[in-house]
Amino acid sequence: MNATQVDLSVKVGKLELDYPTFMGSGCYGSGEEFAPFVDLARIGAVVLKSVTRLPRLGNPTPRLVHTPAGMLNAIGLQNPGIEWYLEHDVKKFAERPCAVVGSVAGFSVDDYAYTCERLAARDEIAAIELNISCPNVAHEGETFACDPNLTANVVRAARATTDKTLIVKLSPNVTDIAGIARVAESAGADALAVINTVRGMAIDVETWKPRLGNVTGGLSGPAIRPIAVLAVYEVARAVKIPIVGQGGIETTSDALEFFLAGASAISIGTGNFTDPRIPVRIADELAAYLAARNVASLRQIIGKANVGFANPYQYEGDEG
Amino acid sequence: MNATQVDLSVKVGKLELDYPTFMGSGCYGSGEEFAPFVDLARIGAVVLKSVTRLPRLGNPTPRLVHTPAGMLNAIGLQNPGIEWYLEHDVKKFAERPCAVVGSVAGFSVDDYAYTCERLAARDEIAAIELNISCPNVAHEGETFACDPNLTANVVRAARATTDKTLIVKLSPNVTDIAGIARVAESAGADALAVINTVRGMAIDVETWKPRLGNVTGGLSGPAIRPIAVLAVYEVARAVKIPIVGQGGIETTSDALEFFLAGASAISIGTGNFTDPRIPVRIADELAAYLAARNVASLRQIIGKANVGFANPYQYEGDEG
Amino acid sequence: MLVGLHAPELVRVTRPGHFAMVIPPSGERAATALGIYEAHGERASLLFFEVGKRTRELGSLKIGDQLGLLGPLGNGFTLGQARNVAIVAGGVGIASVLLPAQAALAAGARVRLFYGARTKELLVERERFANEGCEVLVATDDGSDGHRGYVTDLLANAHDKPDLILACGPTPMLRAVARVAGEINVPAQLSLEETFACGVGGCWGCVVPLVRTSAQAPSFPPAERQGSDVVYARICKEGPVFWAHELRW
Amino acid sequence: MLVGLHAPELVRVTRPGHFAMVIPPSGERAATALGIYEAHGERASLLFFEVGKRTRELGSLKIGDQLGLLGPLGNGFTLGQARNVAIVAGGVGIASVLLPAQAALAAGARVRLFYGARTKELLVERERFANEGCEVLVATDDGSDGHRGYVTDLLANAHDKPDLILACGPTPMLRAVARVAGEINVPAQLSLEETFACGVGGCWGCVVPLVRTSAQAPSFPPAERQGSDVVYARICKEGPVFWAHELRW
Ligand SMILES: Cc1cc2nc3c(=O)[nH]c(=O)nc-3n(C[C@H](O)[C@H](O)[C@H](O)COP(=O)(O)OP(=O)(O)OC[C@H]3O[C@@H](n4cnc5c(N)ncnc54)[C@H](O)[C@@H]3O)c2cc1C
Ligand SMILES: Cc1cc2nc3c(=O)[nH]c(=O)nc-3n(C[C@H](O)[C@H](O)[C@H](O)COP(=O)(O)OP(=O)(O)OC[C@H]3O[C@@H](n4cnc5c(N)ncnc54)[C@H](O)[C@@H]3O)c2cc1C
Ligand SMILES: Cc1cc2nc3c(=O)[nH]c(=O)nc-3n(C[C@H](O)[C@H](O)[C@H](O)COP(=O)(O)O)c2cc1C
Ligand SMILES: Cc1cc2nc3c(=O)[nH]c(=O)nc-3n(C[C@H](O)[C@H](O)[C@H](O)COP(=O)(O)O)c2cc1C
Ligand code: FES
Ligand code: FES
Repeated sequence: MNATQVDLSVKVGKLELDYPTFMGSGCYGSGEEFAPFVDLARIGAVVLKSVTRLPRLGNPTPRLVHTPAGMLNAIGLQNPGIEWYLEHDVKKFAERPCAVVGSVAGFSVDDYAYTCERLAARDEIAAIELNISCPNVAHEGETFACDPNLTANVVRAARATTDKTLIVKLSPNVTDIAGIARVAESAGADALAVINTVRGMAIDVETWKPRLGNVTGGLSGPAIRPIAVLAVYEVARAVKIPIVGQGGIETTSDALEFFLAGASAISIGTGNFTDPRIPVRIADELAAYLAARNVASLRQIIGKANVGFANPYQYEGDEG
Repeated sequence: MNATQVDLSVKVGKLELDYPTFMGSGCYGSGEEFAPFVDLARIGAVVLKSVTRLPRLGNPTPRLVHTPAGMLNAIGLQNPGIEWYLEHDVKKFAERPCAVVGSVAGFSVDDYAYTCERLAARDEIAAIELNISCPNVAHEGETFACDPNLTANVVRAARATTDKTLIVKLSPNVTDIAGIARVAESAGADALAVINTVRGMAIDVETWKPRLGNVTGGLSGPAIRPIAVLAVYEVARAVKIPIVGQGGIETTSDALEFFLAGASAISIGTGNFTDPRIPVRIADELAAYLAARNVASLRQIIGKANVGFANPYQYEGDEG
Repeated sequence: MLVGLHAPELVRVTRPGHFAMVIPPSGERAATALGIYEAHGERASLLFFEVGKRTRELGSLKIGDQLGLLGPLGNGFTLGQARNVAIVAGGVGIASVLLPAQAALAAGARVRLFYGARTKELLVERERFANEGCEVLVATDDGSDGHRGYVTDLLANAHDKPDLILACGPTPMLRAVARVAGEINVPAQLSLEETFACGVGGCWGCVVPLVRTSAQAPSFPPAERQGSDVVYARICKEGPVFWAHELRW
Repeated sequence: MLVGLHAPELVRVTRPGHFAMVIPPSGERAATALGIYEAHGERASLLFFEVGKRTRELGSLKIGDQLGLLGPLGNGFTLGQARNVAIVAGGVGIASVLLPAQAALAAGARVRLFYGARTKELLVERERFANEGCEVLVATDDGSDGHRGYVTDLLANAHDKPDLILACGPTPMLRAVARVAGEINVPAQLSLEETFACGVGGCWGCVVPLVRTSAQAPSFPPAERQGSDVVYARICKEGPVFWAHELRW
């Protein structure tokens, strides 16, 4: 088989994409910023920076720190608020040669529903991602995605406002992500984004101050990839809706781990800061990988990680 | 001040150590394995590989995989069981020129109590670490450290068996580690080890099989350091007992982050696989660091991270 | 370390004060922001100290290696009609000020370089600036060369008042330049440094507070809608060069 | 890549089949297990392909750089009274078999090297073995040199039966060697490869199942207490060399 014959298209809710690549919210501006370096027609979708009901200045600086094979960020959802956004920004998104997914954040169920409804009503927006898992704004780590009841309420409320594809973004900072995933599915999510950043902190040992103005931040990049692959694997076994896998994807091999674990699409965030050509390279190499194995469509390998290990030997204590 | 005048000694429960460095359970054998390369008299304590009531063959292979700035392991508590261990292994520990801390794992409250009592009774063992957070043996990620009630029961039972220092090792794979820490403190823990490994997974994209025989494993190394620093920081604000901070420590600067976040001692696991000289280098450099700042004792900097940030500017939405 | 690049396309569009995001040869680390030091004909160059993982990796490049970079990026220095330009560089800040020095000299202006570093050995490339036609005044923290103390002392005490100050260096130095510029009442442009992630305006990680009246951050709601006259502008996109008086440090 | 080391102390205690844990120059990665290729006088050497992050980093070392390593480690090959030794090497496994070849030759044995690789270019150092006095037979997967196919085909079809087989290479090759050795009834020692963490027996990450009767894992409870006659032995400590018939693959 020839790589050009391979079908990389995926379906995420009602969203039909030629390429299985999302660009992670908050990492890719509105796509325009990266357009000089990447052909946006060769990516699946840009997920916009999360927007809130009211304008937010965001967190004090510094907002970024590099860590081993990753980074911490604490942007704090800087954004102009939904009104200004609808008036000034959204119309430009129609120019993008890829799908544009709006991202909505908030601080109450009402906030989410309001912002979601206003944004989803716009033609320029193909789908909505509900960011209920931003680790940089909530108090004491209590985000919506850390509590099953809050998750159910906020997803149900957002669901009621639109028929467009609703992707709910989950947090890894929980004891049981599969349980939260089930709740989000029952409450009406069309798809799940797995995972948002992992909570972390770094301290400057010269000044004794936290390296982030917000004290704590969200860890992303290759460092968290094993955590994300497992989260996708567990969530895929718990729900029937598609998953947009993310966390540290930089190479085709990384992307394949997520597909095999059960993701229907992948998202690249921090990887774009290493090299903006990554999404296009992954699309090309995925096609070659599948062609070399005579697999006609990417969809055929989703969730196909083979865990049929036998454990041939055991002692009494191993049953423990 | 001269580096030789700096006091690096720490107290963890009743354990008084000249150096604030523990060698992480499961990473350092019984110390003997590293003795050809490191002067064990220059470290604080070796935490032994966890032992269980019955012998365990452990997990099928492969058990290790390298990941960006870290590694996944799934050893599965291979050990000869407490009877054999007491009979054949423990007496050799008396030769070590550093403190030897026993580590106890189990599958029921009774297991823990039994093994803890037997081990703690031995003079060669200076203290007990209760490993209630091994991610590689429990079903569906349900380890004792993921549930406040189980934590309370197992710590209380172990506490009743010994007066020796009892260190309880916590899992980062929870929504609220500070809450679990409070429970462990109330149940009688003398100290807390923060953190055990983070659950993760890697998939071989050639064979489509998980890279670990156990499918999932525990992530350690520099990749998880920001997660561990935050965990220590949050736990230190929740409890009064000392914390043994761990997760990705390789350098003196890494160690200092943990002390400033609130750890009374640090533990080095995966770092020993990068370079076994790390613990001794850290002791030397800690002394120099403190001397250069005219700090007479390491204890003076514990928990001194300065989080007095002002947030000078705000918009309406920032209060959200 | 000075890395020369065969990059005619880059040279063609580079203006003084521009920077580039240099793609790490081996992944797992964010790209590195580096000022464009030289840009002439087919050759551009990058100047950096090997201080951390990424710059050390760049330092191990061999002649003939390919290097990916995004650039030129950002808004650079504007010389306007300046006739007497003072350039203040601290440490590796020197990497961003050769191009503006050359441009000012080419326009016939007098150019003084006030150049500070911790110690003599770190005063790299000073002959280069002298050869280009700059007057070079140096300061070192340890007094191993030139004035012992801050480079801003030299600026504050300079007899002949410049009509424009351009500066690049560590933030404490830039704050001092801003203060001195205010005292002697000379407009100053500062090239700021901050940890970058994307470098192209996509992540809002590299911001600095500006007075909102600035035309440099137009795509944000006006002050009266915010309850604050401050806006966080992106150093990589709206900067890295800002007028000192617009900063709300 | 062949890295020569000035390491007289290491040479003194190195025996055939020993390996070393090489400390990464820049942290953040586990040490790398590498066989000790040469050990003579004051000079030892390491032979490796630059396949991943750590070996690439080692490959960028310059002459004069210092390199930390732990070693020699493990239990190596034992030649006993063997007069006719067949050494089977696959790919970079060649790095662990020069010392046993030299030892066997020095003891007056006949030594044949059965050397396989994917393709001709990967058959490194074959002249070296010939110069030492080995008969060299090669196989490549693509037939670009010698037999087209597996190196174990050559071993199975060899006319003159060896009295000892030593092998190092990828696990599938070692399994084939074990099978052939069983068929032709010749004892075989295999040097196993597995991902290592500590390399010194401290983490139990690198295990392989052995029949429990083995004297190689003495510090473990006897079979009757386990309900299993298998024990997981550490490749880094009880190995890396094991008798083929003791393995429970
Ligand atoms: C717009 C812009 C332009 C820049 N231009 C240049 C340039 O032309 N040349 C250049 O060298 N750098 C320049 N920098 C800074 C450069 O991006 C950082 O120094 C670089 O990120 C270091 O990366 P690293 O991974 O090697 O070090 P990191 O691992 O990120 O840092 C290593 C350690 O070095 C310290 N450190 C960082 N910089 C210095 C320094 N200058 N001196 C001493 N210690 C330091 C850090 O605090 C840290 O502890 C620029 C930055 C910006 C934002
Ligand atoms: C006892 C022992 C002795 C060893 N002796 C040697 C030796 O003398 N020389 C030597 O080169 N290696 C030797 N190895 C193997 C060596 O330790 C690994 O190849 C090394 O860990 C690679 O590290 P890395 O970080 O560069 O690659 P990694 O990042 O760990 O791996 C990179 C990629 O390369 C693949 N890969 C690994 N090895 C090979 C290979 N040989 N060919 C093609 N692809 C490969 C991996 O599957 C992975 O996808 C030995 C291993 C053991 C256990
Ligand atoms: C600088 C930065 C800003 C981010 N902002 C947002 C955001 O506004 N909304 C959101 O849902 N996720 C946000 N994220 C999370 C990413 O979209 C992504 O889920 C996460 O970083 C993991 O993927 P990665 O490792 O590929 O970056 C942000 C991540 C980074 C690094
Ligand atoms: C190979 C390996 C084996 C481990 N085995 C144990 C164990 O038996 N008991 C335990 O409490 N922790 C065990 N751990 C966890 C470490 O003790 C340590 O808490 C963790 O790895 C984080 O620290 P680090 O990043 O410095 O390794 C193990 C870790 C590794 C890498
Ligand atoms: S670094 Fe991303 S916006 Fe500036
Ligand atoms: S690698 Fe640790 S026991 Fe072998």
